[in-house]
Amino acid sequence: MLTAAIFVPLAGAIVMLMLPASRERMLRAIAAAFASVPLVISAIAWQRFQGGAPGTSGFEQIESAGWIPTLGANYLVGIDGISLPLVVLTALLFLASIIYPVDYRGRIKSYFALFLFLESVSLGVFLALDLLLFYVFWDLSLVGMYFLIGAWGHGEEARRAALKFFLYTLAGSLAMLLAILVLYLHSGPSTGQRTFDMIQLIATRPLDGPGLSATLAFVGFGVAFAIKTPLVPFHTWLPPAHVDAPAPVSTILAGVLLKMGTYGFVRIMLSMMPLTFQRFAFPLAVLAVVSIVYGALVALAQDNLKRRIAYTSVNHMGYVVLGVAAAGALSAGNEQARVLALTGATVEMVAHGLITGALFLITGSIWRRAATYELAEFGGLASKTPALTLLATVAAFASLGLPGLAGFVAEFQIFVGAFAVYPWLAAIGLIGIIVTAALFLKLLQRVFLGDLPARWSAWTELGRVELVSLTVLIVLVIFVGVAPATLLAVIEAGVRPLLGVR
Amino acid sequence: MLSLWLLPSLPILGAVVMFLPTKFAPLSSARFLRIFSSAVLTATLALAVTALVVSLHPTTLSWGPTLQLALELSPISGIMIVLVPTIAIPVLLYATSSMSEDVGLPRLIALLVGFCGAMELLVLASDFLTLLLAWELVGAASWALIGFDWRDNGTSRSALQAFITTRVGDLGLYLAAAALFAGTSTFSFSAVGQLSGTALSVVVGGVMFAAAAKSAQLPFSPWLFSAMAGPTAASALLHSATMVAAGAYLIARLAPVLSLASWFAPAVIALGLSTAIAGGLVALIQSDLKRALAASTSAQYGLMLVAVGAGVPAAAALHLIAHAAFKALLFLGAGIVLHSAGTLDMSKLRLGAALPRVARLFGIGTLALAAVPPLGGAFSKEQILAAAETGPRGGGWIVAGVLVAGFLSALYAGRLYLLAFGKSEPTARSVAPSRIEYASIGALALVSVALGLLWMPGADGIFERVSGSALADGNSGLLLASLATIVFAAFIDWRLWRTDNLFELAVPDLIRRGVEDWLGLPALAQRFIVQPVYWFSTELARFDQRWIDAGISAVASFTSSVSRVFAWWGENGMDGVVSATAAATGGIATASRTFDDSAIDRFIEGLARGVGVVGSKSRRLQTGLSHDYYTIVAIGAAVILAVAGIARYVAVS
Amino acid sequence: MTITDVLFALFATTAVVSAWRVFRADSMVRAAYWLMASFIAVAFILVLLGSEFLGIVLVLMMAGEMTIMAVFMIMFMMNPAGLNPMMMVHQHRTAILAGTMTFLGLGSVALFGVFPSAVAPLEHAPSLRTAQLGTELLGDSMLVFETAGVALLATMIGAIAIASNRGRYGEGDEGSVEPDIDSSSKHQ
Amino acid sequence: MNSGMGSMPVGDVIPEIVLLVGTVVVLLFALSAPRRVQWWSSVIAIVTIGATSAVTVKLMSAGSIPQRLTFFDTYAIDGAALWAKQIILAASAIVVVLSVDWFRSDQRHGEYYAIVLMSALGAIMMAGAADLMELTLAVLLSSATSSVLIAYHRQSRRAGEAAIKYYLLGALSNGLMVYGIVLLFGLAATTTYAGLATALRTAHSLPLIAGVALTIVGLAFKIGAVPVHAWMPDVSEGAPAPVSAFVTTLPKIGALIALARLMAIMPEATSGWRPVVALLAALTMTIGNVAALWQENIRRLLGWSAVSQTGYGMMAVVALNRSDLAAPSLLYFLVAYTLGNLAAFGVVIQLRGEARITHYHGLAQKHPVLAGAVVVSFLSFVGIPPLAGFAAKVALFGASIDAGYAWLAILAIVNTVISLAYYARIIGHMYFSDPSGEDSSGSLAIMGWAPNACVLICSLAIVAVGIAAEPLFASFRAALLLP
Amino acid sequence: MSIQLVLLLAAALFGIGVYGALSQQSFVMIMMGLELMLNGAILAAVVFWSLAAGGSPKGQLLAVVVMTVMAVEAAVGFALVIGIYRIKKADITEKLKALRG
Repeated sequence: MLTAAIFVPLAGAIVMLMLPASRERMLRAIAAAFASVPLVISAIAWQRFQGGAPGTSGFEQIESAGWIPTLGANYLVGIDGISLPLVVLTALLFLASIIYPVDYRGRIKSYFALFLFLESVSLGVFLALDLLLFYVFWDLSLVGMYFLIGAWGHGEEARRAALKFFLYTLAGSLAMLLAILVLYLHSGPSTGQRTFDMIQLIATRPLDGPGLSATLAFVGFGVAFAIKTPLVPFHTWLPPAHVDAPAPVSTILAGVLLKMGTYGFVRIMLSMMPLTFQRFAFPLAVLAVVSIVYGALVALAQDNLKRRIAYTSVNHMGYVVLGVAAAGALSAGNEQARVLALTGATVEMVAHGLITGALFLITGSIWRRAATYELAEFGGLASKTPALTLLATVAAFASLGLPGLAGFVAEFQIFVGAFAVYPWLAAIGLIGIIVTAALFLKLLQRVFLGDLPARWSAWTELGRVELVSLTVLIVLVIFVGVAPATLLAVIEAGVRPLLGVR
Repeated sequence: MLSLWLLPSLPILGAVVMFLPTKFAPLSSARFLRIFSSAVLTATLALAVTALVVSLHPTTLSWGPTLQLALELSPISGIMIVLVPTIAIPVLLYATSSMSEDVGLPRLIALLVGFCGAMELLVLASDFLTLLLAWELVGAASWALIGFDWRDNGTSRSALQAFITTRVGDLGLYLAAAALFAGTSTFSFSAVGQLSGTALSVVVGGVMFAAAAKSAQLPFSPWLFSAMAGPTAASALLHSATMVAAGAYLIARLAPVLSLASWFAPAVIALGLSTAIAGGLVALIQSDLKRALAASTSAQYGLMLVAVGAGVPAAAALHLIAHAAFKALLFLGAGIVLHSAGTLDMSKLRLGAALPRVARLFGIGTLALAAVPPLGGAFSKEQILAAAETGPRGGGWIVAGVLVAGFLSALYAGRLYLLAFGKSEPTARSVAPSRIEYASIGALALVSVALGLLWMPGADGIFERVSGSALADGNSGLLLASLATIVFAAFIDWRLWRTDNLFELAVPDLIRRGVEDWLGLPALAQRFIVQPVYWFSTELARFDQRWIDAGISAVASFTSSVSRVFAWWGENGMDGVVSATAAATGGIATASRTFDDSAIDRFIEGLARGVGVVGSKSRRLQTGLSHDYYTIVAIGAAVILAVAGIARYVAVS
Repeated sequence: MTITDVLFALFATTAVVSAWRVFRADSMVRAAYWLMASFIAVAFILVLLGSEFLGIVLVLMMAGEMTIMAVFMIMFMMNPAGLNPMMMVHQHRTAILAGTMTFLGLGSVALFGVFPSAVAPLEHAPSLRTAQLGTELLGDSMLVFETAGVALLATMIGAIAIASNRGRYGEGDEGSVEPDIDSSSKHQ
Repeated sequence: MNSGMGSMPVGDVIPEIVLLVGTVVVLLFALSAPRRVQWWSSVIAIVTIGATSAVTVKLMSAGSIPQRLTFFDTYAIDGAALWAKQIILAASAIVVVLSVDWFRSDQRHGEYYAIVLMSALGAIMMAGAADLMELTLAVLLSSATSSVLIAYHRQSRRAGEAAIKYYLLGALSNGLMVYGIVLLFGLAATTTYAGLATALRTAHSLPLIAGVALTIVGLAFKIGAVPVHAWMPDVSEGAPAPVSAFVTTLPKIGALIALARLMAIMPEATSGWRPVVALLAALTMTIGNVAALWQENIRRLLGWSAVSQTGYGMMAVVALNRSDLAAPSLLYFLVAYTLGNLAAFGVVIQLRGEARITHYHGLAQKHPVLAGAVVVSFLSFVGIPPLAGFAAKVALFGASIDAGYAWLAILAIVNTVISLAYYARIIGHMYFSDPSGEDSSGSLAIMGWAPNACVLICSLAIVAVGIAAEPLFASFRAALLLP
Repeated sequence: MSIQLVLLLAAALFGIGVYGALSQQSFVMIMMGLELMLNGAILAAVVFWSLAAGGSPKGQLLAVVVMTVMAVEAAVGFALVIGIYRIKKADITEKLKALRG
C-alpha cells in the first residue's frame, strides 16, 4: 500500500505526459487526483498505525521486494512514528501546491508531470528503509527540483539558482553516498553479507563509537544533511533557489525537501550511530544555535519578501537540529527532556512544513498579482484582500512561535528539552524567538498594513483554489497548535524506541 | 460536568464567532455586537462565580505524557476570573458605543472578548506551559488591539514595539519553564518548591523578568506609551484587568514559591519601588492625559510588587482590584475627553464646564488614584503601606518609599483632574458622550465607590478568607502619615493651579522632555539595542552574500592562482618551463598582473568559480600541438616512475 | 676482452653514433640512412647475442622500410626538405632533457637492476634456435602468431583504404566528409 | 586445463574466429558490390556481430561461466573476458547502425565496416589477453584500426588532424609499453600472466617498477588516461562522429579489463602499481572534468567527459585484490559508460554532427526524445539514480573505500560535483532556453530513424540497467579475472 | 658483452629515440624517433632472451612481435601522413592545431 503511495504519482507523471495539453483545468484536476492518492493512503496508514509495541523495531507496515540482493540492497519501505507524520505532510503539501495556480509558461504537462514525479520521490525518501533506496529517492528529488526551478522559475536568474541548488545539494548527497558506503562496508565482511537495510543497521549499529571510519561516515552524513537542512554556513543555495522558484515549488522545497535533511539527522545519524553522535552533539548544537540566530538576523535585514521567508527557514531548521542534537547528546539520563527535544524537533518539521508552506503559497499569490517581492513596494493590502491578510497573519504568527499555533508546540518542546542538556545554547537560541517576531511583524506591517500604494488599487482577492489550499494548511496549523495530542502520540511512538526510552 | 476550561474557551469561541462572518451585515452591527459580547462576558462572569461557589472540575488537557495543560483555581485566580469580566463588560459597552461607526468594530469587539478569554486562561493556569500559552496569546491580542487602526503606519509600529518588548519578557517564562523541567521533569507551579540553587534562581529570575515586562516595570515601562496607539477601550482593558495586570498577578500568585529564593524579596521590592517612584515622576510631568495615566499604571503595579515583596500578596491583590476599577474608569474618561476635545494635551483641556457629569465620575477615579479614603483605592494603598511596615519582609525604608510613591500619585492625580476638568469657560466644540458611555463609566465609578466598603470593619477578614492569605496589620500612625502626604499633595496642586503653574510645574523644558519619555529609556533602547541589532543584521546579511555565498573564496583564489601557472604554461610551452625555471616565479607574477577577470563567466559561483577558472585555463594545456602532447606524456611517465618508486620505498620501509 | 667484446663495442658505438646522426643529418634522406645504419649495427649485435635469424630479419625489414621512407619523402611529398638541408626542431631543450632522463632512467635499470642470469645454450646450431622460434610460433604462441597476422591484415586494408585515392567508381575520396549539418544539401 | 601439445583448443576462440570470418565476408562484399548496395555491408556486419554474440553466449552458458586460460595460457576465457566481449559486441552493433547514414555518401562505405569489426576484435583481444605479447598485438590491432577509422573522412582536415594526433600519441605510448614489456620479460623469462604471477614475486624492484610503469603508460593511451589523454577531445571533435563514439568507447572497454588483468598479477609492494594507478585515476578524472567545464562544443565536451569517466573506471583497478567489489564494479561501470557515451554521441549523430552549444537551445521542445536521451546519459554520467551510472558509481566508490582509498572516493565525489556543472549547463540550454532564437535547435536537421532508434535504445537501457541492476551484478560478481 | 652493457646500449637508443620523437617537427622524423625506440626494445628483448631467460623461445618471439609493431606503425603512419598531406599540405606538427582547447 505504501508502495502505491510512491508509484501512483509516478504513474501519474507518465500519464500527464500523454494527455493533450490543451485543457488546463482538466490537466490540473487529473494531477490533483493523482496527488491525492498518497494523501488517502497515508491517512489509512495513520489509521492503521500501531505505535511500536515494546521490543519491536518501531517500524511497521513494511513492504519489501528484491532489488540488488547481491549488494544487499532491497526495495524496502515502511513507516514509524517519525516518518509517518512527514509522509502525511508531504502528501498534503504536494496536493496543496499542485493545485495552486501558477504561470505554466506553456508547458503545463511537463509541469504537472515533474511535480508528480517529485512527489513520488519525496515520499520515497521518507518511506525508504533501505539506505540505497533512500539515496536513490534523495538524489531524484534534486533532479525534479532542478527542472522545476529552472523551467518555471522567475527570469534568467532562475537557471542560475537551479544550477546552484543542484550543484550544492548534489555535493552534499554525494558526501552522504560515501558515508552510506562506509556504513555498508562495515555491515559485513563481504558483499554477500553486507546490507543497506536500515532496520538492520539500526538494530546492529555496525559502525558506532569513535574510530576514523565512524568519524568519516558521520562527517559525510553531517555535511550532506547540513547542506540539505540547511545549517549555516551551508545555506547559501537556499535563498536564491527560493526567490527564483515558482511559489508551489518553494513550498515543496521548504516544506518537504528541507525536512529530508533533518529527517536524515534523526533516521540515520542518530539512529545508526548514536555513540558517534554523542561525540559530535555539542558542535552540532552550536551549529544549530548559530543557524537559529544567524538565520533570524539575516532574515531581518532582507528587503525581499521571499528571501526573508527563506532565511527564516534557516532559523527554524536550526531549531530542529538543536532538538536532535540535544536528544542525542547523552546515552543515559535526562530521558524526559531528550524525548521532549526529539519530539519537538519532529513536530517542528511538520509545523515548519505547514507554516512555511503556507507562507510561500502566499508569496505565490502575491507574485501572481504584483510580479515583485520587494517589500518596499507593498503596503495596505489588508484593505484589498482581507482573507489573504488574515491567513498571512496567522501563518506569520505561527512562524514566530505563537502559542495555540503549530510552531509553538514544537519550539517549546525543543527549547525545554535542549535546555536540560545545553542550557546556555538553548538560552542563546531564544534570541531567535525575538528576532523572528520582529521580522514577521515588520513583514506583515510592510505588506498588509499602512497605506495602499496606488498601483495596487486593482488588486484582486484570492481565488477559490488559493483560498482552499491555504485555508486547509492554516486550519491544520491551528489544529496542531491547539490539540497536538494525536500527532505527539504518533511521534513519541517513534522517538521512544529510538532513544531507548520506555 | 462543567470544566474550568469553559471559562477561557467561552470568550474565545465567542470572539471567533464575532470575528468570522464579517460579510453578513446584521451580525456586524454595533447593536448585535453589544448584545452578544455582553452576553458572552456575562456568561463568563456567571461561570466564574459558579466556579468560586461550587468549584468547577479542574480537568487537564493532555498534549502528551509530559505536556499537560492544567488549570487550577487558586484563591488569587478566583479573584481574577471575576474581576476580568466585571471590568470588561463596561469597557465593551463603551467600545460598542464610541466606535459604532467604525467598520472594524467586529474585529475590535472580538479581539477584546478574546483578550478576556486569554486572560482567563492565564489566571487559571497552574503550570508554566499553560501560563506561557496564555501569556503569549495575551501579548498577541494586545498587538492586534494596539494596531487596530492598521492604516496608520505609526500605529502598527507602536504595536510592534509593544509586542516585541513584552515578548522579550516572555523569554523569562521560557527560561523558567525550561529550568523547571530540567530539574523536575514537570511544568507544574507546585514543583518549583523542589528546586534549589541555580535552577531556582533561573525560575525566579525568569518569572520576575516576564512579569516586569508585562506589568511595565522598569526598564520595560515605555511600551505602555506605545500601547496608547490603540483605541481607548483597548487601553482601558489592557491597563486594568488584563495584560498589564498579568505580571503583578503572576508575582502574587507564585509568591510563596518564589520567595524560596532569598533574593526574590529584595529584588522585587527594589523593582517595584523604583518603578513606582519613577512612574510617579513621569506621570507627574506628563502633558498628555493618556500617557500620564499609563505612567501611573506602571507606578501602581510597582506598588503591588512592593506588597508582594514585603510578603503580603493579598495586599497586592486588593490593590489590583481597586486599581482595575479606577484605572478603567479613568481611561474611558480620557477617551471621552479625546472624543469631545479632539486632543489629550492637558494644556488645552479644562473641560469641567463642558462635561460636568463626566468630570464628576472622573473625579471619583482620581480620588481613588490619589488614595483618598473612603474609596477602595485608598484602602488597598494603606494595606500596601501596612505590608511595607509589618509584612514579613517589610522595613523602614520601604515604608518611606511607598509614602513617597503615594505622595507622587496623589500629586499627579490632582494635577490630572485639575488640568483635565478644571473649570473654565465652556467650549462650543465639546461633544457629549452617549448614554451607554455614561453608563459604562458610571458602572466603573460605582465599583470604585463600592470598594470603599472595604473600610468597613471586618471586611478585611472576608477578603482574607477569599484570597486565602493574610493582610498585614494596619497602623493608625502610618495611616495619618499617608493622609498627610495626600493633603500636602492636594495643597501643592491647588497652589500651582491657582498660580497657573500646574501644567509646566516650573520645570525646564529639557528636563521635562527627558522625564516625560520615561527618562529617555526608549531612546536608550533605540540607541543601544534596536539600532545595533538592525545594524548587525544588515551587516550579517551583507556578510552572508559577500562571503559565505561567495563560497570558500580562499580556495577559489588559490585555485585561480594555480590556473595562472597553467595559463603561463599554455602560452609559453613546455620548453619555456625547462629553460627558465628560475624565471617562472617572475612569469607567474606577470601572468597574474595580466590575468583577466573577464574570463570568469556566468554562473558557477564561489568555489566553482575557482574551478571554472582552472578549467578554462587548463584547456590551454590542450594546445592542439602534438609535440606538447608528447611532452605531457614524457612528464607523466616520469611522474609515474617517481610515484611508483616512492610507493615502493614507502612499502618497504 | 674477447673478440665478441670488441665487436660489440664497435657495433654499439656505430649504433649510438648513427642514431644520434639521424637527428643531426641535414636532410631527411640522410637521416633515413643513418637510421638504417643504426639498425644494421643493432642487427649485428643480435647476431652476436646468438639470434642470427632476427638479425637478418631486422636488416631486411629496415632496408625496405628505410628505402620507402626516403623515396616517399621525395617522390610523394615533393618535399624539398627531403633532400635539402634542414634542421626542423621544436622544444629542443625539453626533448634533450626527456631523452637524457630516459637514458639515465633506463640506464640505471640496466646497471642496477638485477635480472635472472640464465644464459641461452648457444652451442647448438643457429638453425636450431630458429627452429625453436618456429615451434613456438606454431605451438605455444600460436594465438600470438595469429593475432600478429590479423594485425598486419588490418593494417594493410586500413592503410590502403585511407591512402589510396583511386576508387572503383572514380575518385576514392569522393564523399568522404562529414554529412552537412543542414540536411537540405544532403548527399544522394 | 590445457589440452596437450598439438591439439589447438579452437573452440575457445570461436567468437573471435566468427568475427574474423565475418570481417572477411564484409570485405569481399565491399570490394565486389556496386556502390548502391554498399551499405548492405553494414547488414552483414550486424549479422556477424550477432553471430559472434550468439556463440559467446553459447560459450558462457556451457555449464557455468568458464574460468580458464587457453592457448597455452596466452588467452583467458573467464567472466570478465566474456562479458567484455558482449559489451564490445553490443557497442559495435550500435556504432554500425549509427554509421550507416553518416557514411552513406562515402565511396568506401563497405570497407569501413570491415575495419570496425577488426577494431572490435582488437578490443576483444585486449580484454582476453593473458600474455604480454598477445596484449601488445591486441593493442596494436586496436590502435592501427582506430587510426584508420578516425581518418576515414579522407577529405576532412579535422579528421586527418585527429588521426595524426591519435597515431602519434599511440605510437609513442606503444613504444614505451613495448620496452616495459620487454623489461618484464627479462625479469620473468616468460610472457604469460600465469608465469609472470609467480616469477615476478621475487623480482628485483627497480626493473619491475620501470616495466610496470611503462606498461601502464601504454595502456593509459588506450583508455584515455593521463598522461596520454590528450587525443580524447581532439578525436572526439575531429573524427567522424560514429567513429568518435567508437574510439572513445570500445578500446577503453578492452584496455581497462587488460589493465586490471595485468595489475592483478603484479606484486604490489615491489612494483608500487596501486598508488600509481590511483594517482592516474585522480588526475584523469580531475583534468577531464576541469577541462570540460567551459567547452562550447558538445563533442569536445563529450571527449573530456570520456576522459573523466576513465578516471572513475580506474578506481576499480585500484581496488583490485582488495575488495570483492572491484571486478563487478569495473564491468558494471563499463556497461554504464558504454551506454551513456553511445547515447550521447547518438544524439550528436542524429543532429548531423551539430556540436555548437547554442544550437542546442530549446532542444527539449523541438526534439524531446533527443533531449531526454542527453539528460539520461548525462545524469547517468553524473551518477544520478536510478540510472546505470549510479549503480556503477556506488560500486566503484564502495570498492575504492573498501580498498583503503577513501581519498580517491572523496576526490571522485568532488569531481562528480564539478562534472554536474557542465552537464547541467548543457541540460539547461536544452530545457530552459528559448528554441526560437537564430542559432538554436529550431533550425536543426536530423539524420534519420536509425540513430534515433539507437539513442532511444541506449537511453532506455541506461534506465533499465540502472533499475534492474541485480542480474548484471549477480553475473559480474561471479566474473573473476584470471589468472 | 654483459647484459648490463647491452641494456645500456638499448637504453641509449631508446633515449635518442625519445629525444627525436619529442624534438622533430616533421612527422617522418618523429616516426624515425619512434622506430629508434623500438630498436632499443628489440635489442633488450634479444639480450634478455640470450643472457637472462636461458634461451626461452618466447624471447625471440617477443622481438618478432616488436618488429611487427614497428612495421604496422610505419605502415599506418605513412598512410596517415599521405592523407593529411594530400588534404592539408601539412608535414609538421605545428600545422595541425585546429583541434584544441
